[in-house]
Amino acid sequence: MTTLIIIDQPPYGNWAGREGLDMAFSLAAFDQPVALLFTGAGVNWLRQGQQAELIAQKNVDRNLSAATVFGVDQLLADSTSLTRFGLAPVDLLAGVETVRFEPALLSSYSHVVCP
Amino acid sequence: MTTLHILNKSPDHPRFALCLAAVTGEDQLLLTENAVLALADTTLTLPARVAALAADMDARGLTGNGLSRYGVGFDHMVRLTTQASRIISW
Amino acid sequence: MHVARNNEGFLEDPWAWSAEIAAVIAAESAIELSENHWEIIEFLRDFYKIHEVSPPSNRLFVKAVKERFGEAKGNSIYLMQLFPGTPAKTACRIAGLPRPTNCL
Amino acid sequence: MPSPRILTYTLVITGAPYTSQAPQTALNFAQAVLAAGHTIDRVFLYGDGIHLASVLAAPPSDEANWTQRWGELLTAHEIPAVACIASALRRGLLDPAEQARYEKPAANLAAPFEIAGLGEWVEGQLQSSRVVYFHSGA
Repeated sequence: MTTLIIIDQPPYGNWAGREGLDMAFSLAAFDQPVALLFTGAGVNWLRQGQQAELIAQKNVDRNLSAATVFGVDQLLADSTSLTRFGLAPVDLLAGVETVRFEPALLSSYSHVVCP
Repeated sequence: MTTLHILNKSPDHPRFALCLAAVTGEDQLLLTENAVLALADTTLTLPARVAALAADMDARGLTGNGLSRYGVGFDHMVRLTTQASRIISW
Repeated sequence: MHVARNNEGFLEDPWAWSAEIAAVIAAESAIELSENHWEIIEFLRDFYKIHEVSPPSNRLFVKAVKERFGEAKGNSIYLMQLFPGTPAKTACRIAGLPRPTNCL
Repeated sequence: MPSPRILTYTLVITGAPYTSQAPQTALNFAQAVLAAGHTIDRVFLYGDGIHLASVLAAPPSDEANWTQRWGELLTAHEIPAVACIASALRRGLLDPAEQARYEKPAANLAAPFEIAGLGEWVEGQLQSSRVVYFHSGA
């Protein structure tokens, strides 16, 4: 059982992505293979230099950087969405792999969750 | 492996396009809630295998122009979930 | 020493923490802090500074310790000996970090 | 047509009542699942979906009470229903144990819902033959 969790909503304005991240953490806690895919406006999670303390929130990039420590297998980002939001691979959090969002990408996961 | 895609967002929601980008020719798409409005959206091309919850269509007045052939009940929705090897709710 | 703590003994403000406070909180659970304890406490505080969260469950606490220090220390028996009860909860309390939500 | 197999389902509701259609679509689906002879292992409320488990919702009498309708179905079929504790605490949904822990003036979890961790969701993913999500629309 391999799960892909898709984060397609930008951080801070709503909690959907944070809830997706918690789902990934809990699968990792039970040693279940899990990957996170950032696509659409969700790629803004990966932007460096976030200062969320200015809006009294936790920085999602820092929260996300715990994912590999906990055993989340892959952090993926859709290349078209990165281009759209002016993000080059060098601008991203370390360890993020660039992919293309397409049916073939999803087909290798037995569960796909889009919270 | 056939996938059932359950889509409940209106055609304007970014996830609507995301879902369509994930559907293959073999996959089944089920439109629920506001997504049934896609049947009335003249700018959209939907995949070949598409159904929509009849209650959601009727509730929104989507009854004319041969649309009723898309309508299914919750019993059919259950059948689709049994037939698919994977279900993605968008 | 006067710092605000909640009904389970967790600090209200993680930045009000000091080594002295840690020793006092540990003593309440009859824990005398050794080098092995401090290694984990400092790891947890660093983890919190970097990631702005503490490990959200005991399982993830063990995994994070394992990732950092290897199998010998990243196992629940070792951590249970150092931090009796629920290790993540006991260790977070001594390290001055927020009470875990029992999420998992 | 081969005879249909009996399947087990976990339903995950992430949309709130009166904000989204999710709880009612999920309820209709749950009824159809049971009518077809399948089993529902568990209902898991996550994110805004936890609002479904508040006993304090007081909709107008001529509108559907989704908490009550769900409660009736869950009780009649003895289906465990769990609200995620992290989602619940943030949004003010407490059972008596959490009320005591956080020293709050009231508990408001409707029977037969329970509060537990995401581990219940992981278990659903591992055990049930199908997991179906009911998200907020828009």
